[in-house]
Amino acid sequence: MNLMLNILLNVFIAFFIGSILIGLQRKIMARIQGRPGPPVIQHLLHTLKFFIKESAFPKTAAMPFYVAITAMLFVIWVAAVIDGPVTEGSLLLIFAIYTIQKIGEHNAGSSSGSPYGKMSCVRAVYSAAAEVPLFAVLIIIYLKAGTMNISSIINYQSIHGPLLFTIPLAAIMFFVLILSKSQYSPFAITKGKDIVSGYETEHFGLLRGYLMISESIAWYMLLWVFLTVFLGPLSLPAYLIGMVVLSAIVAFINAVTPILNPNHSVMMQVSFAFIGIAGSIVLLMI
Amino acid sequence: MVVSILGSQIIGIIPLGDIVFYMTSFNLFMFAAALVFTFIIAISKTETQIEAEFGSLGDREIKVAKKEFKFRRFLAIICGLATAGAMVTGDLFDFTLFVCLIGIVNIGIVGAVKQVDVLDSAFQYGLIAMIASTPLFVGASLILAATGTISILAINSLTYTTPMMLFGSILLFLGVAGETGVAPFFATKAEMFRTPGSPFLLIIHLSSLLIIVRVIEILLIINKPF
Amino acid sequence: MLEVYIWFYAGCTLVIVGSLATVIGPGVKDPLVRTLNTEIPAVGLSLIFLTYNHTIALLTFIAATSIITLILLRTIVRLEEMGAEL
Amino acid sequence: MKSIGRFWNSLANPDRIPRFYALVLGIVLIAGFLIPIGLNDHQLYPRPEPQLQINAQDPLAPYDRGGVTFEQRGIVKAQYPQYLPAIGEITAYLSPIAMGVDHTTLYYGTSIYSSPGGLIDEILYYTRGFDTVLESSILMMAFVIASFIALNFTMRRED
Amino acid sequence: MILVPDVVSPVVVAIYAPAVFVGIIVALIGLFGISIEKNDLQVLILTDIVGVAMLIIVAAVGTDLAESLVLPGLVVELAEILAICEILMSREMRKTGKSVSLIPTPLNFDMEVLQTSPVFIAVILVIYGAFLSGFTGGAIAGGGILFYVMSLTVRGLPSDLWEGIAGASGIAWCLWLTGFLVLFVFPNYWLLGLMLAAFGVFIKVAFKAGLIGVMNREEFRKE
Repeated sequence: MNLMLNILLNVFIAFFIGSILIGLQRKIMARIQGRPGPPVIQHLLHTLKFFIKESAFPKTAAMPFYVAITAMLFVIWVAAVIDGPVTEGSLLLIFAIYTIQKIGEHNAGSSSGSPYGKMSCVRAVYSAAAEVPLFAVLIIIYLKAGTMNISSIINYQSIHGPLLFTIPLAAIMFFVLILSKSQYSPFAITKGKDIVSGYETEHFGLLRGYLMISESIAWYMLLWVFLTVFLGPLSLPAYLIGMVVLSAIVAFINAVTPILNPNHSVMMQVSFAFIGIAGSIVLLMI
Repeated sequence: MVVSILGSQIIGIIPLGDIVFYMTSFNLFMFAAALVFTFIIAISKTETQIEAEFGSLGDREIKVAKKEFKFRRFLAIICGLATAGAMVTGDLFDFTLFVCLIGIVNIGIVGAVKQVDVLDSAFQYGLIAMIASTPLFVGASLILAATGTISILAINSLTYTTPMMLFGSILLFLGVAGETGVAPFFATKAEMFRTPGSPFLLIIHLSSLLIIVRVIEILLIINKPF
Repeated sequence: MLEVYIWFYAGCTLVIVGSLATVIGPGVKDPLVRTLNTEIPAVGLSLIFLTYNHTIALLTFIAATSIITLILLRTIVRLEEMGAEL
Repeated sequence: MKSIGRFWNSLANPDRIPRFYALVLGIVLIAGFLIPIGLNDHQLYPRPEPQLQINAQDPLAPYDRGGVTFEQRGIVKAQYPQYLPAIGEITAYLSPIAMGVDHTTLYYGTSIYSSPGGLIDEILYYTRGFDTVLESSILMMAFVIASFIALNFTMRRED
Repeated sequence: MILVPDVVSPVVVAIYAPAVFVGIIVALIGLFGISIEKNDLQVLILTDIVGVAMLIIVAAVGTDLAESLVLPGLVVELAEILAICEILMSREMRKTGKSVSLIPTPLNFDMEVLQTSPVFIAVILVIYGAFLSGFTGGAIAGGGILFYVMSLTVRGLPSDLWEGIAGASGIAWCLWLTGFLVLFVFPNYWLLGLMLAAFGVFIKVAFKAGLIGVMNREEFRKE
């Protein structure tokens, strides 16, 4: 197939499925908490709505930067889709994209000049600690599979069986990472409701639309990476089922746990990472 | 000659004598990202922070003064360039020097502010950066002593890992962790972000995250599990 | 050949003793004393450089140490004058 | 659980971080005593045994690496000789004054061989020149920062 | 006589492990001191010790490369201490709200020798430094300028000297960069590149060292 077409199709799929999954997650959470909750396509409609709304810019914002950062966020997640489902390139690259996404998050908050955004920005710096489990996962996968290439990792799994069973602790650490990315989770300190909408507070219209698109793609990509790296070669329906199941689990956890204080949230993730690293190394030795 | 690093092929090299810069798609992406962000920062204004005034209903604006703005922008651009360089350098010692440059520029970016709290965390961060330069250079020199080379490309073609290399790379990682302020040493850094001037603060965060990703790549190259 | 070892171990001893003196030596509560004490490991390090024939590194080290001491002394005296409580 | 929370909170205080970092680093360094430490003797840019050249009354000791100015290259074992077309030339180079001093004293190398041309200069300027660019940039940045703060904040200006 | 051996000499190999251990011990002593010390200024002084440990371990490799790696280590140390000291002072000044002169003690040593000798010593040092050129030369000439400026504390100095020196050292930095580029783009003109680099670094380092002196004097009585 034409590469360009392939990329476009994949980006569209990522956006569509990602936003449906986020909607589904909110629905499940609401049901667990005994509320009717929004419809499943709410997040998708919400995103589309922002594209036909008027865009306004705060007087206090750091100008070209404030706009550019939303575009950057969108571009890097498109790059992630290209590196992931389209070409099955380097896993390291996806993690680099993930870290840049953190930077985007951080600065979308601080560039607006709003105190809520600023608070979210400071918390984003705190939550940079969430990368420790990320790198631990990376290292453990490399130690086990001996490669950083997604297609080689898939090959490895089709021969040796899914990595989920050989390095379960790494999978758990990655799951914690996914959890920290989802809204309303105990680790989602940058988007906690105590600071209104966190870094998105002062983004309106088109800019908010871009932020929400990248949020949906990010969610899809994280689930995709988890399924690909830990469960090996999957068929399309299997991907779909896996994503729904993961979203449901995340929704369940989010519905029953409170949000942690920023410092505790960070240290909790770091502690998870240390336990995970130590445990995995012990498991690899045996 | 086809050389592959961690499964991805080298796109090109830039030899500057013994110091060889190499690029894989991963390095290239991060290099480009650092440069793009630097460019955006160079053309941006700073934001204005609005704070509620104590004891009345008025607001108070906190702005970055013109002179301070120019100074911090200069340092931010240097920091961005240094980050971009650290992404593609193929020499261990060169990498440590890039990290040191980033560390000192980061201190400078927040050192020019007036809030006492921010200055205090800048100072504490500076202390860590100073202590961290020791494990950084010691790590690099232990790897040099164990392998006889500090070129990452040459280390990549070695087939063994000795305990000394492992020790050296752990020290290297600790050094980078201190110099860039990741968990659990993040507190000094987070406090520094309370000051206005977001485009410049971005580069502090950007540099530390990209450096950490890069150092992971380097550690994986040095230590071969097989 | 003996002399290489003599210089080397003399340097090592000086460095260790000097750093102990800087950390827990008498009177180190006074930052001035502590700063001056750092000169002892500096001398030891110079001896170590000499055993390896790192002549240029040695010259640069001497220059850099003197500048560092100068900076530190200036900081100490100014902070003292300010009456800063650290 | 409470004490863990308190410990985590204490780590959020910037004043304690340098001490904490020093502690962690110290613990890691202790591991250095436990692992076998040894020097791989196949190194880049090796130099002769200490004091060997001085005992041999070589006027350029300890930095004599052979070569004649403009005629014969000195010996430099670099990592990538293929990228260095003029390797060894700088090591062999002596300025005219330097050549004069070379013939009059035995201890020339210890004092003045750092002039342009010379072994360290070959490494600093030619084979690993980029390191020195960075190094001087670091120094420059430090001065820019220090002088900015001094000029604008800490200096008492009388005019 | 062997000019360049194939392998590192056995003496260096034999003392490598002791040197590393000494380095680690010194680092441990320094780090121990830092972790029990409460006073910020004292911690700053103690980081010096940790730096010494680094220099020992780097130097212990004992090759020409090791020597050229020691130099950046030194410079990094110097640069960081310089910047951090200034930040510490800035912080304390804001805390106490007091401003003090940069050389605090009233410099009353109006000795005859300070009026006459500094120029001579400074000139000697600068000339010798120029003769050496490169890093060492820069350091020595910088010491000369430093000495000169320090002695001027008692005599006053034109106030725009600072800007002049800062500008010159920036130009010198560009000179050095040009030299570096010449070495790689036109390897045939290596001598030109070498000279540019050596003297660029010389001027730069010398003036930087001189700047410290200027910083020490800033608000002297301008008589």
